[in-house]
Amino acid sequence: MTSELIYICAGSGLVGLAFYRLATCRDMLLRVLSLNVLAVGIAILFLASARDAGMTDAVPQAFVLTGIVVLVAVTAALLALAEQIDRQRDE
Amino acid sequence: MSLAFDVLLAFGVVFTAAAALGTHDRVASIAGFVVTGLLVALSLVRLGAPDVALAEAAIGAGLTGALLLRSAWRLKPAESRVSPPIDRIIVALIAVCLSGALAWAVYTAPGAALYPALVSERLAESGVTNPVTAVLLNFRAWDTLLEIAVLFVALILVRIVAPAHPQPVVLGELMLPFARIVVPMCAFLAGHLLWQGASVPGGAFQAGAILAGGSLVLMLGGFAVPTPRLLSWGMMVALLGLAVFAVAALSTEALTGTLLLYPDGAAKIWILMIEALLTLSIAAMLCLLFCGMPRRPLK
Amino acid sequence: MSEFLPIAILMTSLGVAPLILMMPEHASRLRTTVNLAAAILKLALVFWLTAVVVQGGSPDLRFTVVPGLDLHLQANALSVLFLALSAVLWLITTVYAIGYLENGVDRSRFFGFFTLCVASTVGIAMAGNLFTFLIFFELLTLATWPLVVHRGTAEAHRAGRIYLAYTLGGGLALTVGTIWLYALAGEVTFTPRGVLGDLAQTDSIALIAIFVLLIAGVGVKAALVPLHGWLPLSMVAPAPVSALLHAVAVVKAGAFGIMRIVYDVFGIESVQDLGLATPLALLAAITIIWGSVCALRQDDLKKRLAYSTVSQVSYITLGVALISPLAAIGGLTHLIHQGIMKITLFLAAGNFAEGHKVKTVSGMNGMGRLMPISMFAFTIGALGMIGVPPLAGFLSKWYLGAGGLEAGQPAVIALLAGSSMLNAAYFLPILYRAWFLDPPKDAPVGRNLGWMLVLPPALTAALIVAAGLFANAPFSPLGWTRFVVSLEYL
Amino acid sequence: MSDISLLVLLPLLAAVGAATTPRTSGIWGLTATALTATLAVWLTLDVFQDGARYIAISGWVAPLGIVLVADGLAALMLLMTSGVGVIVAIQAASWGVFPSSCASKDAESLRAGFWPMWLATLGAMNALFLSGDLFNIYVAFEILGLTAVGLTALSGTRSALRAAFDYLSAGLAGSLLLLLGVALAYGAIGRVDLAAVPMLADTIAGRIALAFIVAGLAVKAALFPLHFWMPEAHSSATPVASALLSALVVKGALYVILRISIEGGAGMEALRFALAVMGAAAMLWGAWGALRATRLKLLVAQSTVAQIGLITLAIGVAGDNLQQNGLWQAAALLMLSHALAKAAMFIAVGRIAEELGHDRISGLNRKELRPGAAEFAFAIASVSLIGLPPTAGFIGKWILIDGLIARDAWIWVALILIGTALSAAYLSRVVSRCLRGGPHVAANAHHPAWRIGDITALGLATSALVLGLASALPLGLLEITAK
Repeated sequence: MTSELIYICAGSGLVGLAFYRLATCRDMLLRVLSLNVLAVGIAILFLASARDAGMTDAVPQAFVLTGIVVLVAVTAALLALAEQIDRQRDE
Repeated sequence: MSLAFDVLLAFGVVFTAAAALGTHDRVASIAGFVVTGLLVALSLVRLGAPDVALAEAAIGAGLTGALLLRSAWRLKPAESRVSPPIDRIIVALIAVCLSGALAWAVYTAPGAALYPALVSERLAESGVTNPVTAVLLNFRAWDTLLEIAVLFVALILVRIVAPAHPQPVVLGELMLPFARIVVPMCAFLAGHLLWQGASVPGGAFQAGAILAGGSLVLMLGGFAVPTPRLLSWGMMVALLGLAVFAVAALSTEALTGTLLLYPDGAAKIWILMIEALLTLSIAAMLCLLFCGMPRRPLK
Repeated sequence: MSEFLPIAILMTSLGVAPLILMMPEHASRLRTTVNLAAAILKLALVFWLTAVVVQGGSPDLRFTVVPGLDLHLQANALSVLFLALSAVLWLITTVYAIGYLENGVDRSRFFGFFTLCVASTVGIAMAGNLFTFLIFFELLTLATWPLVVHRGTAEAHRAGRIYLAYTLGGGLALTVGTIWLYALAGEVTFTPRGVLGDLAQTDSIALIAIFVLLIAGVGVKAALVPLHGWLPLSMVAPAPVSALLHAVAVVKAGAFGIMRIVYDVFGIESVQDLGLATPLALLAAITIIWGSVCALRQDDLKKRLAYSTVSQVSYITLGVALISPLAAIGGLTHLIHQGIMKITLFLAAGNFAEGHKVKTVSGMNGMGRLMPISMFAFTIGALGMIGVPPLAGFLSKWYLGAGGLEAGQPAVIALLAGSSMLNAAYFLPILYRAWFLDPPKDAPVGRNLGWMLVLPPALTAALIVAAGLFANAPFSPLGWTRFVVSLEYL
Repeated sequence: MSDISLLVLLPLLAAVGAATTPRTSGIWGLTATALTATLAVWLTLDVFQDGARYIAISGWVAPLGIVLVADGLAALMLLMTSGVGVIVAIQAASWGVFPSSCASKDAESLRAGFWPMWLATLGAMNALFLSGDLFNIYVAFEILGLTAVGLTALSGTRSALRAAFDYLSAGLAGSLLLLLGVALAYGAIGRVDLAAVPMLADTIAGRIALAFIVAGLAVKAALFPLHFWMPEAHSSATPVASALLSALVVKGALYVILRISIEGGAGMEALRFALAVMGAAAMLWGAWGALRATRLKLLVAQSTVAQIGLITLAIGVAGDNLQQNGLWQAAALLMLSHALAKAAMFIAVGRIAEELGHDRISGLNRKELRPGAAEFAFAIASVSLIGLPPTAGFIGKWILIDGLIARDAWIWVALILIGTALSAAYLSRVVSRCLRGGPHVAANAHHPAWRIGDITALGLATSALVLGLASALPLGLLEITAK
């Protein structure tokens, strides 16, 4: 259980960091980055709670995998929006 | 020993993430983020999730990092308004409380998972031996279908907001020698991951991501210029993924009477076919999400 | 066949209103035809329905909206009374309005909402339960608003806002009261002598609160003091609107609502047991006096009439609240009598404004010579209001007074006397100016009035005389009222 | 092929089709929407006759597999979505997604972006309504979040893009909260299907998980105080998109909140109370915003904040008992009525703005223009939103207040009444200007010509009005529950 606790701490630490950055920063790129950190933190938490007697449950693994793919899609969309906003500011 | 490693790794993860979020230099913070991603991938291996670790390294760290870098080049830095310190202290306090509460909640959760027993009981019927693949493409294939739809709509969204004529990012000659080694390796690795995903860690998403990475290296190196023609072919392949998966789902229903229930004994074939197609399609989608795509010409 | 009469009567206006609303502005002939045809058809249907009710029928239609909530249309003696009033006066006012707005703007909108108002009035008359009543009551609010702001001036919009605030506020109170009563007593079907049964003993406090909410809700439309503020302001509306809506439809819907709540929801016994009759009567008395006093101070003719309405409508409330058969007859009769008298006054006042641009009492000098027919009608109406025998108004007051004695409230006589004095005080100067003073030499001349403007007030004036003279005929308002009251006080 | 799977897959397939052949995307869009609506009607009839239906996808039952559940509530939501969807789609096809005032340079190609987005929205919402699994709901929300942002960004203006970015980042944060909740739920009871919600509500860890899930949903539903992204997004999108976003998309999150709340049992009481309080606050806050709004679209968007508050309040006070009191049915009815009325309102506003060339409330009076059918539609929709009889909003409020009075919960009754009065106040700001005339209109003023937009707006508004009288149908449908 100890090693899980370590990773749980790391995961919740990432969540806290990301929350802090999201609440205090307006820069679009950094916000996207924070959201990604948040997602990574949640992924660690999810998998850390999926450990049972040395085995890791396959279903949460699939969940997290799905989450990662979904996240990259949303990140790409967010960045495309940010770039377009920036481009329109130029014009 | 391994405990010390875990502690070090976890500390590294939090530290690099803090560094990534704390610095004002964008490239540095993206670099920090990528390193965090790789360390997280390592932690995931330690947590017994090598499939996820692969995906995190390829997609979470690699592709996301590349996307962020691309945007960092294009976006002008925003005027940074620093919130008043009192606000920051309050937010920091909340963040600490949140972290603590979360850690406590997760740690004390009873965690009587029902799934492992169910999965191992039914793995034999699923047609594959890797439990994660079984979950993704058999037990909960519906999630995966919708996930492909997420990629699809992200692609359309990028197409809507992207400028009419995207400018490819080309790093040029520098990349060429690198590309010559990386690309064939990527192709090989992708094929391998796809094939072995049925039994050991690996599968469509990781393979797709690796393939996408290879293609991106080609493009960044100017080796393959993303001509409109190439891009529209890519688009076709990308769109095909959702279409074929949905049609396959409907056909299974027509054949067996149940949505996504593969015909008896043919589960492995079905899953492999779908996975192969998804690999191509995911690769195409991820590539296009990175380099953008031209909108249709007006006429 | 006669079972569907209520819905047919409703549809002659509810179904026609959207058609009129959608008509192009310039299709005035089509609009006139549809309007008049619908009004005449409705009148015919109401006559038919009256015949059915006289023979003991009571057509009854139900449509379940939600289990426990029915749309319920029912035609009985009381509803026929109100129906006949609105059908007759609708026809007359439609003729008047067509003439009045001959060259106006937005006529499709005007007549569309006008028709919708009548639809709501008809619905209120035939509502078989409180839920249905509430629906048409709110519809009336919405349908009148566009008419109040019809002129589109800033003043009209201000009046419209205030009207809406008052009536929607009242509507909220009525809604809460209704829901509360449904929660307490289940479906509240209007039944002579009330539906409460034993609840009056067990839940008296809740019932008192409900009564207050319901009366406050309908009291806004009945212009009970202190909820009357919207009525004088709404006089910015065109004359036909003031006439039909603020003399008949809206305020009468309120008064009719009070009647329904006291008679058919609570029942007079419960109202007495709960100790609610006397406060209501007091409120009515205060309104009667206060309205008259305010009327005295108005120089604007329509505002004076409006305050007179405030005062006169409360006669009905008083008749209901006195808990005596004779007073009830007086109140109910006044529902009809006040309607035809007040509409006469408003139509005539509209004619003064159109014909000679006279809008104030002080400008009435010599009006009898300038516009004899309209002024004659106005005089009949005014005298009726004061209660000069043998005109209609006298009968109502007579019965109210007798009812007051019957209920052991001789103060009512004093109230009526005082009120009549006040009525005289604010009407007689107008008559004096109009008949006995010379018109100013430079009297402004407005447009030429056609028969469509002159005939309607003359017709209603004739009705006032007839209702008084032939009061003992079986189908006079008085005769019918006796019949209705006999059902409530067995 | 069953109707249930087609309800999700058909729109998704059509979305691919529309994306592949932009020139015929309108045909794809209309056909698929109409077919989906037909399927929804079909399914509803089926549910009416034979009760709730289940599909165990891949033949695996919950908790391992995903079960699709079509009960009365789900059927009603499906019907609402495709019904409103069909009318808005007709509007989109005829009018074009872009009014002439839109500044976008290449509207033609952007228009092709609308149909895939809308079809994917439809598919995602249907998947959401049918889903019986929390993680599956999360994935469906990701589709919905992206398509909603796509619809917002379609107009291509800078403010729209800015709003789209805020919308997507808020939506992503909401999704991640939801995912965190799912993770915690997994930690607490080891499964994440919806049927396990009662178990979650019984344990402390499970309640924390539910709180995260509801918080994530609250972001997506734009529930005060997490609505900050919404007014700007809904008011800067094109009218058709706004109609879809405001009328339908937020309902997805509200639906899941309602589902969780009625499944959750007594353990949810604290969370429900929080929802009710937030709902009441939203009602007041949104009304305040609407009273102060200077632009018509912003007023309508703020009124959505308030209406979401009302619905959430209804969900919050509804209590847990699925059968004994019907208060949660009021919430469903209010959702339905709001969907129709708000869609009508946004389309009407689009038409008004198209005629005027702007949407400032103070500038609604134009001398040479008489009020048109769109303004009339706006007025009717207002009646529905205020909740005056005989609209479905009225019946919904009736049921709600009836239940609250029976429980002596007078504070909530008072709050609902205040909200109602405020909504009348801010909507009459607009409606009174729709009733202009007299000196504000020139003698030679003309009525705006009839467009499809007038007809669709009127149709939606009238159906919201008449729906009240037919409330027995939706309420009867809602009686059909899964157990």
